[in-house]
Order: sequence, then C-alpha cells, then structure tokens
Amino acid sequence: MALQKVNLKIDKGEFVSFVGPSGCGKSTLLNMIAGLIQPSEGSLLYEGEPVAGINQKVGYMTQKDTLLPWRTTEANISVPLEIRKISNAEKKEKVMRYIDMVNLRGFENHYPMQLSGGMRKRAALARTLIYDPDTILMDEPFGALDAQLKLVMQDELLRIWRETQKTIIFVTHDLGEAINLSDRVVVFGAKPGRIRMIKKIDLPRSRDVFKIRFHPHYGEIYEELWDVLEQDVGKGEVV
Amino acid sequence: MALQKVNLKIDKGEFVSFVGPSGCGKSTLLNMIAGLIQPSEGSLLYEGEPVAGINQKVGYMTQKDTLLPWRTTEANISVPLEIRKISNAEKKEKVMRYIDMVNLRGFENHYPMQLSGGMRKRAALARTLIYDPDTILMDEPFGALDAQLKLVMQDELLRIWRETQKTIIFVTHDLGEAINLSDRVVVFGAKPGRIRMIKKIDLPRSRDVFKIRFHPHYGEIYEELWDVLEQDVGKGEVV
Amino acid sequence: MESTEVAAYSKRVQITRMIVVVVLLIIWEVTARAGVMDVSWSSYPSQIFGQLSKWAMEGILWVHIGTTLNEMFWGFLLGSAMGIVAALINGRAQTLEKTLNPYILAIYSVPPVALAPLFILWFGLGVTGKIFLIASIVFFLVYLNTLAGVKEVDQDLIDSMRIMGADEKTIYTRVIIPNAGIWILTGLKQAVPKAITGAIAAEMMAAKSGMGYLIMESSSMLDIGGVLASLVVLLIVGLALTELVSRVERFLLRWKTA
Amino acid sequence: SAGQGKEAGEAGKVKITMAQGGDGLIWLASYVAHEKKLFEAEGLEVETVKMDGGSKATQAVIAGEAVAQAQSTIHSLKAVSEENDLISVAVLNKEFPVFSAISNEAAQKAGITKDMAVEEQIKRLKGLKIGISSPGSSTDLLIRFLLKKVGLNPDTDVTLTPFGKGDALLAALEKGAIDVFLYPSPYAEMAEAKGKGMVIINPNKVKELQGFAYLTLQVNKKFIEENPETVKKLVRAYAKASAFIREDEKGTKEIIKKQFPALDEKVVDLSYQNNIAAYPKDTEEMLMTPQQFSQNLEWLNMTEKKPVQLNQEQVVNQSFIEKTAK
Amino acid sequence: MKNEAVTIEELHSVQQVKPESYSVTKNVNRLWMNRILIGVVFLAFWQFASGRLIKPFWVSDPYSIALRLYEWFSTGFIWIHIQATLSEMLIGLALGSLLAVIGGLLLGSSRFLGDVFYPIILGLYSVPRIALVPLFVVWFGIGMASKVVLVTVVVFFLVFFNAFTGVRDVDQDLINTLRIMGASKRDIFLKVIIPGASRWVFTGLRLAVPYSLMGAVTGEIIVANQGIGYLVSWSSGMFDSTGMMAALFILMICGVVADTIVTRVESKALIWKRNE
Ligand SMILES: Nc1ncnc2c1ncn2[C@@H]1O[C@H](COP(=O)(O)OP(=O)(O)OP(=O)(O)O)[C@@H](O)[C@H]1O
Ligand SMILES: Nc1ncnc2c1ncn2[C@@H]1O[C@H](COP(=O)(O)OP(=O)(O)OP(=O)(O)O)[C@@H](O)[C@H]1O
Ligand SMILES: [Mg+2]
Ligand SMILES: [Mg+2]
Repeated sequence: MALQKVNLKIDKGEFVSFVGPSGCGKSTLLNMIAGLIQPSEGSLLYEGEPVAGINQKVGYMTQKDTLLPWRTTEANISVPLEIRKISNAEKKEKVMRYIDMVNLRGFENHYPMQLSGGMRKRAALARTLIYDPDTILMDEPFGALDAQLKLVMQDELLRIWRETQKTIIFVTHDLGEAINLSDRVVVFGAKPGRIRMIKKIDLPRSRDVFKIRFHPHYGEIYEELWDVLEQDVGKGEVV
Repeated sequence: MALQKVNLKIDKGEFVSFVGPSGCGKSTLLNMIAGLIQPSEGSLLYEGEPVAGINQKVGYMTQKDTLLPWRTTEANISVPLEIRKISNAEKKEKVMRYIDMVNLRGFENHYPMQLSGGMRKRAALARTLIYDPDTILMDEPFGALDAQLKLVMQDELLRIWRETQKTIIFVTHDLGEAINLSDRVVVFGAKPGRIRMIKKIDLPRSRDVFKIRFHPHYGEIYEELWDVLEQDVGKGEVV
Repeated sequence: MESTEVAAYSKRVQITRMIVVVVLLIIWEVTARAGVMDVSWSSYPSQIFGQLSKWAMEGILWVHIGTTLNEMFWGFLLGSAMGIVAALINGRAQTLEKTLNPYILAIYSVPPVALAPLFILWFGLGVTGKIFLIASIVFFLVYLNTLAGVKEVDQDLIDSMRIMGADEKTIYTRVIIPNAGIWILTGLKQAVPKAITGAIAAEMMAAKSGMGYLIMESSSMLDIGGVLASLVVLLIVGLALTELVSRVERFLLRWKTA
Repeated sequence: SAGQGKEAGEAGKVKITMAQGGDGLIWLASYVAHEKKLFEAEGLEVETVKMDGGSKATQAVIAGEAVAQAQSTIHSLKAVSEENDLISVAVLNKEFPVFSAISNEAAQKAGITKDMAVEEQIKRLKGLKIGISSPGSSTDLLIRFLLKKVGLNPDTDVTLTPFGKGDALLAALEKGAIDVFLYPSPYAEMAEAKGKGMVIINPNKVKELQGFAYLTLQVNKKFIEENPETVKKLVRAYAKASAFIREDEKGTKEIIKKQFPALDEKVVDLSYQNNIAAYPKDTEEMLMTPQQFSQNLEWLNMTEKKPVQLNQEQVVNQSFIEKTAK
Repeated sequence: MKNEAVTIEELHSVQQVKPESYSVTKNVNRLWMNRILIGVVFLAFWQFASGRLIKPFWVSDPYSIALRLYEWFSTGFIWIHIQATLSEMLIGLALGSLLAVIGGLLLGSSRFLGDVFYPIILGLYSVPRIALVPLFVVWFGIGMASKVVLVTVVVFFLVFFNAFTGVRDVDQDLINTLRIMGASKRDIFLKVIIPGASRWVFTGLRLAVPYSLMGAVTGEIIVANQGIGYLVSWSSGMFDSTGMMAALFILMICGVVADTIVTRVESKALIWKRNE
C-alpha cells in the first residue's frame, strides 16, 4: 500500500509541490491524477469529475525521460501537435516558439542521445507546454541538473506559470526548490505515504529564485518543513 | 579538450570536493587520477609517481552504478576480497561488518535490481571501503538520494573518513554538500574546464552536517563560491 | 581516438585478415597438391577459382545467381513483411500471442524441407514455391525478433503518448514500430543466411536453374570443385547482403550511435 | 502448371514440364531426346525440372505440376495404390539397370570376386554396410529382394542406409562409410574405374529379374485425358531416343560423356554395356506384358503390410504406342 | 468547487499490480481452454477437409495419424527413433554451444582478433550447410557423428554471434571498476565477462534449440537409418502421408518441450534480471 488516506484539494492556477522520502508514493499519486493507475479506495476528482482512464486534460513530465529516442528535439516537441493533426506550417512555427522558450535553439536536429540531461528535461518541458494542458504534473523535473542550471530552470518555469496561469503539481526532493516555487508544499511521511503537513508558502510573488532564499521568512519555513521531514529520515528506503 | 591547464595538489588525508557546471571535466579528472585515461599534456603524479595505467591505489565510486547486476549485495561487496584471495571465513565476517556500516543489514541477498537508488549507492560505498585504498574518488555519490538521506550519508562518510584517515576526492553538484564535507572546494569553470577557485573551508572539525549550515561563516562561504559558479551558469550545457 | 589512429587500426585489421585468408588458402592448395587430402572430395582453391572464372566467362554464373537472388528477394520481402505484421498484431494482443505461442513454436520446429510435397502441391515447381519456402523460413526469425521488440517497448513512452491524447494507431506508428526497429533489423540480419540456405534447399529439391541447381548438377557430375565454387559465390552474396542490411541498420538507427 | 500442353506461341510448339528424380543412365533416353532435339521434332518444348529423388518427382506429376516423368514402374504402382492418377504409357527400360559396387577392402574381407556367381556374391554380403538411395526406392527393394532370395534378412543381416543420390553413395564408399552401394549407372562403374572397388551383382543375371519392366514413361492421368495428342508425341520422341541408343553406339557415348564430363572412356564403355540391353529395340518392346506387370506388383507387395490390389488397366495405357512406327 | 483542479478524498491505493498476474489461475485456465479450442477446431477442419477438399494422399487425416501414433508408441517402435534424434540434437547442442561460447569469449574479448575473424566467420555462416551434408557424410560417416557435426555447426553460429556480441556489450565501466580494485585478467573474465555475456548466450541458445532439432532432422532426412527425420523421409518416399505427419507431430512436441525447458532454465539462471 503506497498511499494511506490522502485528502487534498488543489485550486486552479495553483503551484503545489510534493516532498517526502523516497518511495512514499509521490509518483504514485501523480500517476493516479494522470489516470495511469486507479485508486483502490477513496475518490480522486479532476475538475469535479472522477478520473476514469487516462486523463488527457493534464500534461505529465514523468520522473523518467520519455522523449522518443528516435526523434530529434524538434520532432519530439511536435508530437502533441501531430496527434492533434495541426497543419505543418502552423506546427513548425509553434514548435520553434517553444524551442526558443526553453532555450534549445541550435539543438533542433539533435537526437535525445546527443543532448545533456538538462537539455532533455527542457525538451520534455517544451513538449508538455506545447500540448497546452490545463494542469501540468512534474515529477522531479530538475533533479539531474547542476545547482546553477536548476535555478535558471526554476526561474523560467515560474515565468511560464505566470504567463500561462496553469495549475502545476511539482514533485521534488529539494526542499529549497519546493519553497522557491510553490504556493503550498505538501509533505508526505514515510511509507505507507500519508500527508504529514500542508504548508502555505507566504513568500511574496513574483519571486526571484536567485534571491528568495535571503528573504527573512525563508529560513523559518525551511526549518519548519525540515523538522517534519526529518521524522522520516531513513524510513523511506525500503524496496 | 575537456580540461585546460589544471594545477592542483592534494595532501594525504585531505577531503577535497570538486564542483562546477555539467560537462566541465570533473569526471574526466577523476578518470585520469584513476589512470583510466591519460592526460594529453602535463603531468599527473600520485604519491610522487606519474600515473601510468590503472591506478590500483585508489578506490573509485563512479558516477554510474557499477555494481555487478548478477551478484547480490553481499557478493558485490566481497568482490575486492575475492580479488585479493581472502579466505572465506574472514571474508564473510568482514563483509558483514561493512554491510552494517552502510546500514544494509537485511538486504544481503538482494540483487541490485531489487535495491533502491540510495541502497545501491551505499552498497557501492561499502565495496569501495572494504577494498581499503589510500585514496577514495567519489563522483556524485549522493546525487540520487533524497535530501534527508543525503545528510545521513554525509554524516556517515565523515565518520568513516575520520576513522580511517583516507584521502577523499569528492565530486558534487550540491554546493552545500561540498561545504559540509570538505577541507577545500575546487570550483571548475565551464568548458574547457579550468580551475576558477580553490576555497579553503575553514569551518571547525568535526562537523555535524545537520547543523553546520547554521554556522556564522557558512553563508559567507556559500555566497563566495556561488558567485564564482554563477559566472558559468548555462555555459556548461554543451554536449 | 584520433581518426588517423582509427584508420591505421582498421588497415592493420584488414591486412591481417587478408593474410589469414591467404595463408589458409595456400595451406589448402599445397596439402591438396601434395596429396595429403583427397582432391576428388575436397578440391583446391585454384581449381575452384578456375571453375568460377569459367562460369563467369560462359555467363552461366550470372544466370544462376540472378535466379537465386530473385527468389531470395521476393521470399525475403514476403517473409519479413508477414513476420513483422504478425508480430505487430500479436505483440500488442497479449492473450492472442500467448494462446498461439505453442502452435507457432511447434510449426517453427518443422524443417520446411520435410514439407516439400505440400509446397510442390500448393505452389508448384516454379519460382513461387521457392519464394514461399524462403518466406516461411524468414518469417519465423523476423516474427520472433519483432515480437521481442514489440513486447520490449517502454510502457512509459506509451503512457506519455496516451496522456497527450494519442490513439492506438498513433501509438503504433510513433512508438511501437520505431522502437521495434532494432529488433526487426536483428531479425533481418539473421534471416539473410537462412534465406540463402532456404533458396538453395528449395532449388536442390526441384529446379532448372539457380545456385542450388548448380550445386546439385556439379555434385551429381562428381564435380566437387563446382560445388565449392558455388558455395564461394554464396559466401560472397551472403556477406554483401549482410553488409547491406547493416548499412540500412546504421542509417535507421543513427539516433542510437549519433 | 496451368496452360501446360496448350498450343504455345508462334512456333506452334507445345510446352510441357517433365520431372526427373536425379541423374543417371536410366534417364539416358531423356538426355538423348534433348540432345538430339527429338522433342522439338515432335513439336514439343520440354522443360525438365530436376527433383531431389524419385518420390518427389512422382509427387510433382501427381500434383499436375509436371506432366510426365521417366520413373521406375514400382513408384507409379505405389502412388496409384494410394488412389492417384498416374498412368504408365510406355516401357523405357526392360531390364533392371541398377548396379552394385563393393569397396576393395570389403570385397577382400568378404571374399567376393567379380566372376563369382551372383547368388554367391549376395550371400557374402552378410554383415556389410550397404548404401541405398532412399527407403522404398528401387535400390532398397532390389537389395531386399536379393537378400531374401538367398535366405538373408535385410533388416538384421546387413545395415541398409539411405544416401539420396549416387554421388553421395560413391563418396561414402570411397571414404569407407559403407561397403557396398546400389544405384543406377554410372556410379558403380565410377567406383571401379577409380580403383576404389568393383561392380558386382549384375541384376540381369538373376532369373527373376530378366525382362523386368523397370522404367516407364508416366503421365498425369488428367493430362492424358485432355491432351492425348501431346502424349502420343512424347511417346514417339522416347521411342526414337531408345532406337538411337540401340543403333548409334558412338553417338550415345558422346551424349553420356557430355552429361557426365567427369567420366573417363572406360567408365563410359562399361556403363554403356551395362545399360544397352535395357533399351527397347522397337515400339513392340515398349509395351508392357501382363507378366511384367505382375512382376512389378509382386515387387511392390514385397514390403507392403497390406498387399496392393491393382489390375493393369488401372495403371497402364498402351494406346499411345504406335506399333507400326518401326 | 468550480475553482478546484484536483480533489483528493480519503485516497487509498494498493501496490501496483501487474495486470497479467491478476487472478492468475483463472487466466491460465482460460488460456488453455483457448489453446485447446484452437487445436480442436483445426483438427476438426482437417478431418473434414481430408477426402473432401484435399486428397488424403497429401495430408492424411488426424484420425489416421492418431492411430499411427498409437501404434508406434504401443509397439515401442518409435522410441529408438526419438532417442536417436534427441541424442544427436543434445550432443550437437552441447558441443556447438561450448565451442561457440569459447570462441565468442575469445574473439569478443580481444578487439583485434575479433575484428579480424568476425567477418570471416560471418561469411562462413552464409554458406548453406545443406549443400555440405554429403561432404559431412564423407568426412564423418553415416552414423550419429555426421548429424552431430551438422547440429554442432548450426548451433555454433547462432550462439557464437550472441556470445561475441555479449562480450562486446559488457559494460566497460564494470571492467574498469574491477581493474582499479586490482583484478587480474582472469578475475575480470570470470566475474564480469562471463556473467555479463550470459544473457546474450541464452538468447542465442533459445534460437539454437529449434534449429538444432531441425539440423538433426535435416541430416536424417538426407542420410540415416534411424531418427525422426528418417521416418519423415521414409514415409515420404513411400507416399505415406500419415506416417510423415505423425513423425512431424512428434517433432513438434519435441520442439515445444525443448523450448519450454530452455525458458525455465533461463529464468532460473538469470534471476538477477527479474526485479521483484
Ligand atoms: N511498478 C511498480 N511495481 C511495484 N511496486 C511499485 C512500482 N512502482 C512503485 N512501487 C512502489 O510503490 C511505492 C511508491 O512508489 P513511488 O514511485 O510513488 O515513490 P516516490 O515517492 O515517487 O519515490 P521517489 O522519490 O523515489 O521517486 C514504493 O514503495 C514502490 O516500491
Ligand atoms: N566518452 C566520451 N566521449 C566523448 N566525449 C566525452 C566522453 N566523456 C566525456 N566527454 C566530454 O568531456 C567533457 C567533460 O565531461 P565530464 O564527464 O568530465 O564532465 P563532468 O564535469 O563530470 O560533468 P557532469 O557534472 O555532468 O558529470 C564533456 O564535454 C563531455 O562531453
Ligand atoms: Mg517518484
Ligand atoms: Mg561527471
């Protein structure tokens, strides 16, 4: 049993992060929201409707890389448009816009193999965004990036969120990242996962991720969340 | 060319961390120290001798997982002892001691596939330690772990380092981790990699990794290193 | 690492390979001539080469190679197309695949040669029968490999496509088929030599031309040199075709090595 | 197969396919007919498909994929007994042209000599390894018949192994894998000429085998019904070929040499001598006598668990032989 | 309510269960029922068609085949043939895979030797062995040996290429790690290369098993006086389609059983590949 009696409401346009020990069921919860697996008990509503089958209203950047390895960056980003049968001209133009947005200009014709971990994450982000879903699920999207690049990407993500007004559910292991980005942080306990705390992050918007950690409240919030998390240290590491 | 004119001396028993943007040549440098690749110019001495061929005096925990997938945890950890033809009884006893040290009791008979990312890292660590080399090279050993577990592992590593007096060269993307652990932090610039800064971390030993970030100097050191790193943000991301 | 080094290495490899082959041929020639080996049942290189050039000059060789290549081409095309299609269907329909599996395995263990009379009855003595026999051999290799490829597909890729609203057809064309590509090519590569064997077996069973016919003719005329000369031709054909498939593979899989 | 036998094209030639179950001098008439353009003379364009063994060739004719074959009579009887449509229209070999070779070593060990009585030769085969073409073939039946005749058990007193074709048998004999083999000429003669063995057991010296209608021209029954004229032409071509073999020794030997370039003069002579008498002198000899028929049937039933009941009319149609052709 | 994107109430989840393993027994029963159904329908159609749509001369009919099989087994006549074929197959399989594994390991672990010899072996692979069966007979006699050699050669190629690729595919990082620990060549060979290549070797074996059976039978069809292949060619030569089909049926059973065994052994040997 990966999850135990979880209650949570997420508003439209909200940015919510999930943190918690490894194996506590964060990815499982995202999978349920995406409709990839069904909860065995309790209810999960999306915009008031129970999720039955694949939920095509959400975009999902999974923890694992799911770019198609045999397609170039450009061709990968255009997949959602192909599925919608968008005309070629429009497609080309739109894909280019998103390639610019995630700073991949110059790498349009590279295959995933030829991209670094960070670039792949950015391509996957562009693919999720171009699909233009109401809600975006992101499972440790910046885990593989180095510290500096991570901040750059967080900055970009906040900009995009501001501009597009999407709902974002974001899973991370990095407490700082969760605080930088979120309206609320949901802390899960060790397995079987249950919610230990839901913390509203009352730092001002819009935030500068490069500076926000110097905000007077930042340390407090970090401490508070950390204390909750620490209770489960080590407990999560069960196969 | 991944590295450009690097000059660096590391003392016996020192704990040195390498940080720098992705692709700047940190792993390349470790590979050279291990003798897996030869520098095309300049010299690399280990204990005063040029490194020619595989350097068997070091232990190397590579960035990638190199546990043998067809061996259980126990059998993996005992590989270095098998190579040295240690008697079975002694082997068994020693392996169990190291399994305890890295907290893997109960998982002796699991195959790597059945372990979580963190457990695999711990098994690899045990294998490196049991081999008992003078110098340990570690390439992002805790990158895959969640925030809390990371601290636990750092704590353990420091304990082991204290007890065994080994030289440790440690690569990480996490600036905080580098500061927590090291005597000196070496900051590499974007490709072609060169050393931007070598920072002595004058925080008191022995450190408590769970508390050290509240030390009055910590913030300063972080800032200073961060400013140097920031110059290269984004530049490193070239394939 | 450096390209000159690579070039020097591959040159060294090629020269060594040549030396090995030449030395073996010389040993063969010398022992045959010295009477160590019974020439009438093993021939020797110069005789084989002489036979080859004679056939080439007379033009017989080209006719027979042409026949065999033609059969192989169509048999290969038919067999691999059927193998791929069947595997694509079966690979996604788990119950169907599991149900049929023992039957397919059973048929797989029957040597096509044993079914010669039925092939004659249904497809005649002409080219058709040979094409079908080759196809039936190629079919299994391609089917089994493609099936492995289809089953190997990363479910996460499929899920991610489905969340984006892809229908089953899109998933097939965009994910499953490209993913099975490497396996299909492995199957095709294994099938090349089998297709040659199939063509030869079919032509030895009943033929009026083709390399298999040439082998049978030579053999009943007690001309071992002729048999071996035909085999040399097939060896070259096999190498050339394998190289061709490898080239196609390298082109299609450039995303892997790039 | 469709359209076979129909008038084809400008030359007005009729195109037909014949099956041939291997190579050897029992098909000498076919070689001659091709070489001497006897088919063309009849307005036939004959394409020969070589098959891997007589039973496959027979199956091809039954399936209608080939219209005719020159094949051992026993094969046609066996096939017809399975309710199939194969008709013998002419006798092509009226003797038993299957010869045996024994390796020198085996001959010495068994004490077999060339001028020993045939029955004595057979008796001394006991304990030897004998190569045949395939189970149920005429080589198989022949050796079984001969062994039984002298009171030996073919299943226990010797080891019979099938090798498919003559070249494989010859190779096996030379390499000592077998001691004796039986096959239509020229393979036994080859063994002798190469100095590896000698030809023994001339079947035509065995009383029961004299005048044995060994080889017939067999045609698909449906084809006969639809193309009686073509069949007549085919028979006529074979009649001419047979006559040529009897009359033109030099010409025949040349054709043998052309067909088997590896044979030297000696083997050609020997093979010709061994086979010449099997070829009908005239069309009269191409008719199958009731006695020949029952001889064949007896042979077939020698190995059958359930004896085959057939009468000659079911299997043989002699109406295409023009008795006055000579 | 309107403003809510996601609402989660009292959510529970059991650990993910793979769909196939759900109510295993029920599915297995269904599977076998379907299989048997297909078999029965096929046999029924065959029985019906024989004599109506196609002459029994060509395909016989299931009833007669069953009778023949019964006769063969009840008299014990068949065992000697099954035994002959299986022993040729097994000995050839063992010899062929042993040679192939040795060759594949040797050529795979030496880059230079591998690069030199690989294309030569590839070339030999495309020589149709069926043309060489008579020569095999000349060289190795008519007994079991020639068939064993044939099977050995067939198996060799299939397994060789896999063993070779397997060795080449072994993760260089694993090798380096052990070298840094001071491992000798032998250590690396025993601890890394051999276990690493085993997955590929098994794939090769799985392909080779049906081919080894086919190789033995093909050899017997051409030269033998024992074995299932001999029964096939004997029946075929006697126009006995019942006997031929019965022999082929036995062959099919052998093929399915052999594959099942390899699959079982493989899943035991490669236990580390399966994650729980
Ligand atoms: N495919 C699967 N088969 C069986 N168990 C699974 C599977 N996927 C996940 N689990 C189990 O479900 C539980 C929750 O896993 P989940 O992936 O949701 O954790 P997580 O919180 O996302 O962890 P991480 O931070 O490591 O990504 C774990 O105990 C895990 O072992
Ligand atoms: N096998 C290789 N072939 C070619 N280039 C390589 C190879 N390995 C590394 N490089 C290149 O060498 C440079 C240095 O790589 P290295 O792995 O040392 O970086 P790093 O600092 O360890 O990066 P990261 O933090 O991502 O691990 C990079 O530009 C990389 O592209
Ligand atoms: Mg997860
Ligand atoms: Mg690195």
